[in-house]
Amino acid sequence: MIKALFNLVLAFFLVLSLEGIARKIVARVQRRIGPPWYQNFIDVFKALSKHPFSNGWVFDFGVLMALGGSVATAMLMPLGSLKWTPFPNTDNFFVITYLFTVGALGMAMGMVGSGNPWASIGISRALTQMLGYELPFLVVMASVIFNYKTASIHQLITFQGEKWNLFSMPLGAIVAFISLIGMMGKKPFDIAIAPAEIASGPMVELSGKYLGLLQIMHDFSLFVEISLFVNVFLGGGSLGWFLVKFVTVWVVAVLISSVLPRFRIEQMLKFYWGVPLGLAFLNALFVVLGLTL
Amino acid sequence: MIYVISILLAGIGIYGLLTQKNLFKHLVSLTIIDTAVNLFIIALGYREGDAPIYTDRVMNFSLNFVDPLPQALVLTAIVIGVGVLALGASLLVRIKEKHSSLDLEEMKGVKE
Amino acid sequence: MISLLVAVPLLAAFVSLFWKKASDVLFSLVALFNVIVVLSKWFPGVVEIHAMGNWKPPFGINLVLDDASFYAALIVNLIFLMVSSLPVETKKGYETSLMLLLGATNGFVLTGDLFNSFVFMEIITITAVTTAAKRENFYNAYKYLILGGIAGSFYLLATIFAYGATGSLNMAHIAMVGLSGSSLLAVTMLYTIGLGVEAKLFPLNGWVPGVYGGNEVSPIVLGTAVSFAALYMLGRLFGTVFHGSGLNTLYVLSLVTILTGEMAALRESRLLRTFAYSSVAQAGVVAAMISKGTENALNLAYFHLTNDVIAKFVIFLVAGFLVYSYRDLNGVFRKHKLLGISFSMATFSLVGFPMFAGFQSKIRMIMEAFSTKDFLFPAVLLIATAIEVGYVIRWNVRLWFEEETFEERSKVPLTIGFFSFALAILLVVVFLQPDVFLEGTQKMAKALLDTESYVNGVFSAVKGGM
Amino acid sequence: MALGLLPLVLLTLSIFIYLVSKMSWKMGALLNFLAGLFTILYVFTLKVGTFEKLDLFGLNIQFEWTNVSFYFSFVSLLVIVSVMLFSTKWLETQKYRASYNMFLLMVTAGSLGVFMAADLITLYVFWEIAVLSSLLIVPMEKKEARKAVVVYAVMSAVGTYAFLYGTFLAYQRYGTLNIHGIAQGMLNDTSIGFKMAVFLLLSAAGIAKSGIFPLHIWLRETHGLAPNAFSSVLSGQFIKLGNYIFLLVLSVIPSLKVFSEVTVYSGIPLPNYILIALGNVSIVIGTLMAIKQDDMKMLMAYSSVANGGYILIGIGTMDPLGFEGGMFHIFNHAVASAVIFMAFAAVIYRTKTQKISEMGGLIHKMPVTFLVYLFSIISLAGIPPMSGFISKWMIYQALVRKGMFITAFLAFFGSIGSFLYVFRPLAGVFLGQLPRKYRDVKEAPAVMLTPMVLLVLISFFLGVWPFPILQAIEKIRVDLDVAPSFKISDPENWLVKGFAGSWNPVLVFGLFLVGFIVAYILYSLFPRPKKVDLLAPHREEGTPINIYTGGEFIYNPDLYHYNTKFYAGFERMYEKHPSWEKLLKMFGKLFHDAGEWIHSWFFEPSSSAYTFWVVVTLLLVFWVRW
Repeated sequence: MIKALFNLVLAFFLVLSLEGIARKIVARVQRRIGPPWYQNFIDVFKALSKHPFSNGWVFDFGVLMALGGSVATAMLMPLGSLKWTPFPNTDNFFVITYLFTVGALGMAMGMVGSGNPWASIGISRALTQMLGYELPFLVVMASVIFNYKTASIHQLITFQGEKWNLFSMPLGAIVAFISLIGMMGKKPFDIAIAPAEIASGPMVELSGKYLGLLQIMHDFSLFVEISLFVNVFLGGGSLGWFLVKFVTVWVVAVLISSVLPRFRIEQMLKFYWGVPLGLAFLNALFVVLGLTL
Repeated sequence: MIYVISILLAGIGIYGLLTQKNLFKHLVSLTIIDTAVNLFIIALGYREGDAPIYTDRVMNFSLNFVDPLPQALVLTAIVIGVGVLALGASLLVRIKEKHSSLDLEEMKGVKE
Repeated sequence: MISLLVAVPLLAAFVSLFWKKASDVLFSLVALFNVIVVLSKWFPGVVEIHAMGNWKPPFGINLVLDDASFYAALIVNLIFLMVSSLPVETKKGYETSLMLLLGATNGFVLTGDLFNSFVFMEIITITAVTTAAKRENFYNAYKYLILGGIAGSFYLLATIFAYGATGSLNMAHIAMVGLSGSSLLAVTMLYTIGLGVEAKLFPLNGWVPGVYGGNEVSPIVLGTAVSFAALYMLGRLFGTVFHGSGLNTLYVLSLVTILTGEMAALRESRLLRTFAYSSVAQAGVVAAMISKGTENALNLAYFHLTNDVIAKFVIFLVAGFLVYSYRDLNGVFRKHKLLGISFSMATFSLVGFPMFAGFQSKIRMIMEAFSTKDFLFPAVLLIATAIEVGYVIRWNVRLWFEEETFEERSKVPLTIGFFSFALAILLVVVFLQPDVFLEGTQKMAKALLDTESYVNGVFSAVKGGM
Repeated sequence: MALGLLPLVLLTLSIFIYLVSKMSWKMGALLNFLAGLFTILYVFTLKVGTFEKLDLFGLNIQFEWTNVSFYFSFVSLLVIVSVMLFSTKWLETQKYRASYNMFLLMVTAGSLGVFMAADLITLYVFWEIAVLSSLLIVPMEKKEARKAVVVYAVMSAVGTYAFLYGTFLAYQRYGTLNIHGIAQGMLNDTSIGFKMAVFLLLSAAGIAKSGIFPLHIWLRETHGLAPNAFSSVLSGQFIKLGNYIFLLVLSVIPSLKVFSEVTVYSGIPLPNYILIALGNVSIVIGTLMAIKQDDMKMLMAYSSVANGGYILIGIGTMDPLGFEGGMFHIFNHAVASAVIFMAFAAVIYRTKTQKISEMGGLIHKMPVTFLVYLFSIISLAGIPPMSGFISKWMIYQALVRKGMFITAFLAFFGSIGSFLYVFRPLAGVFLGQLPRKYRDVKEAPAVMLTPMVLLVLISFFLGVWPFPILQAIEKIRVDLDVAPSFKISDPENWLVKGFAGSWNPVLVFGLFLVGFIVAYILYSLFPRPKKVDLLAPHREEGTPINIYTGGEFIYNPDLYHYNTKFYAGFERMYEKHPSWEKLLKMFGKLFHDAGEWIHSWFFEPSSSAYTFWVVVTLLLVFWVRW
């Protein structure tokens, strides 16, 4: 339980600072100076302290469900080794993935409950996008799990002690990374919250602490997503080593997204169901044939 | 010979049924077929020899004489044929009244 | 005694010509009398004959009553009894024809003589055409007449061929002597065609929808009693007389009949005609079973035929009443709940849903077919049933649930309501206790196939006097 | 004797209930409910292994009460009894109340008979009783349903009669109709083609009934247009009949052993694979079509197609996990879809429409209905902590373990897709702006809410503590000899075990609680919000809603609700899809046209044509025979 709470604290501070760093990086790429790295802490606390507006009980309920779901998921996530695995019996990949969707569902419900059609449009896009990135990712994960005959994350970490999955299944890792960018909602996959098109979509009605809480929820989600990738594809190690890998993945993802424009929704689907899905299946085929590197 | 004629007659009857547009002609064709069949029956029972009467001379069954049964049958068949003919004719009268023609192509209210 | 079954209706028909007012009563009396006579003979078990003019078989004409013809006669006469007690308007002006039809059908069923059966068949055709012409249905009746005439000619030809080959017209005698070779072939073929018209075999059944769909009487009578007689004759000729030869043709024809009948029924949009087609298909089913030629198959064929006849009687009775009482049939059963329930039950029996008699016969037929390694007939039957489900449900839904247009409710005559409901209940009873019919049809099938005892019976039977 | 009597007594009772309902439909509905309640209690007292032979109706009827019978009967009755309770109020909207009561009980009786039948003919008899009764309920309410029911009838008939053909085919060869006898016979049979034929013919009934791919099209209209409460039974209970057939052919007849020679991949034999492939196609079709439906009941009908696919895949793998997952999914789908359809019925009861695009914002008026719907879709979409997740988890485990990547992929697709389609009614019907015409709508009556809430609670409970039902399924698995040594549920350690990983449902729920508590603490720490009144324009004409509109003032909230073409971007991608429905309609048309052709060639024309056919027949017959 302590480990689980540590997860939460780590997730909060790590990801918020990383978000700030990301803003800095993007600014540098675009030849701007950018805000300081702690800007996001300021944003969150400012939002939390303001007087908000609530659009009805389902709005509140949705926000609670979103935050609660992502908190629950974050608590389950192992951090690179069995030692840092809060619940070794329940770190099943499918459990984490589906638990993760509770938060998404809560957010979707609350935001649509706000009664603003922009939010509904945003949510419809977000769900569609989920259909896009989850499929290649799940196929890759299925092949990984099939390969090691376990769906337990900490066991997967142990099994790749010698050689990371990044090297034994490079195709799978690439696909998973592409999916990861979609999961994180970074460009070119920020269709759901496209500010210029649909007034930030789901976030249109958020104010004050609601915005702040969802920001935190978003951080936890990012934490879960990236940790999952790191754990499954980049092997294990000590907590520090894990953090290094975490940051690296984050920076690479931010760098990639900073130079890309936004997809349209069907372009996104066509993209994911094209090359990444094909590669995912190719990876699965290799695994079945025993051709892992 | 008679067989040929009866088959020919039946052919004519069937031909008439197949090709004629007039309902009355159908009835006539049917009668022709009837006649053909009757003729055929008679022909079947005919043997070169005596008339079909039991006399002292023909107590012996092995002798040739005309089979009397078909003739009796034909009588009945003819009667039935007449019945059919009569019924058909009376129906034709009513059809003419109702559909104002007996010609298949000119009858009214038949196509559904 | 048996000859009364034929003679009394004929006599009464003759009388009714001169005493028109009483014809309705006369018809009822005659039908009642016939039923009593038939019932008094309850499954004779042995063969009983009435030799006309006391000619000893094989000479002369004789009427034969054995288990098979008894059962057929029972069904026929019961149906006529019911028809005779229908309200007067239904059959006004046609009592004479119906009485003639009764006599002729009885004669057709009972006769032991081929030529005699031809004569009765022709009388059936003539009277049936007369009945069919009710409600100005002249053209369809006329078509039926022509087709019936042609069929009659073939029937006659077949009879003559049989006579030519064996020198006898007596069925028992022919069965004893036996036909062989090409004459057997020719005779069976010609009989297939000749009977095919009355037995509604494809493609000789073009007349059926027109005649059945033309008025309310003809389907009730022709679709039930006469159908039964014709299909009985099929079994009698091919089973008893020809020892099961020539059945392959019948088999093929009947399979085609089933499918074409059902498909035509599916596209039909008029109530009476739909079930006319269905009755075509059911005749095909029965003929297919008959063509298997085993005792069990025959048993089931006639079991199914009985169920079908009952169901069809209800259907045609209700449908005939409704079609001629309402302009728009949509939702009409909401006005006539009892009729509706009877109709639905009868149609479900037709399809073979459990809880109704049709199920019992269908399932047994399929089982029998499989046990004789016939995989085609069950397939055809099941496909046909699937189609049947389609139109039966469609009609039920339409008659029960469709929005009704406002029309004055017509009063249901008591007998129509009573008969339809009672028969519908009977269908359920038969489902619960199929032996009700199976015992009878079992005896019938046995009698039909047991040529030997038939022949012996006819030749040695004590001649029944008047 | 008691066993076989149950369905028969219910059948008889149904007629009695009809008569009672004629006098007072409320009485009838109540009696119906009591009868159902009694049956569900009675089912618990029946001893497993009871075997009975009855000589009824001239048939040799055999009943056997097994764990499978118990499981299916229990699930069915749970749904039916809930609907019966629901109907005690809902029925007032109906025209044919007495017949509805009667047929509903007949459906119950028929289904029970199916589940306890020990031979295939008995099964068929009760099957047809259930189907026929349902056929008569479906067209009761809506006009369009009268066409739909014909499609339903024919599809069902195709499946059923194929089944019957298969039954007799087996009977002819193995000389028995008893299910175990046939299973034994198939084990000893060496002709693989024959066994395949029997297998596929028998499963046709399941395919038709549970809406698996080639025969799925009837579900949309039938489920969508049937009387609203009865849709619950159709989707929640009726298609379980089909699943039962699958269970029979796949596991009671030990398909792995029977078809061991034709193993295709990963130990799964060809016939199973055929069914799995069909299940896959169903998932895809069901999901894609559900996403684009505007009619909420039709949407859920397609969802039933997809879920039928899951169940089939799960059982089809014959893997211990897949089998249990499939079996558990039967329960989950039954409960979830029953609640969803009941919730829809409640909504329709108040709003009189089932088009998503005509509704919105009903959460303000019907919060309880909203909540039961919400929890049911959570279960249906397979999200913890509802029980639906557990079964999906098991199925995935099985698929991944077997290395069936394409199947797994399609299952994932269906799963993610299910988020999309279950969300559509949630957003369109319950959330968003309330149209003006519904401003006086009230919450559904308590009688209607009770069964829904109870079912949701059951599903919730089993999501947290799934062991009772998992153990029941495990018993079945041991009975049917599907990898009996494999243990899945481990109640001592509160664990559900997969083939490698395991998880603790109680813990997951606990984490949820913690998450919520954390979230709630955070929530209450910070300033209290002001309320934005979404109903303001309803209360007072001319008040704008206080939400972001880009500077516009919105006086008419009806126009400010996004619910048509909810996934337009995605729907556009497959709007020109080939329609199976059209194809089968064409097939139907073909039959119709054949009938037309036959009619116009053989039945319609003049006596000349008749003569022609006589002559043709004569010549043909003579030519062939001579």
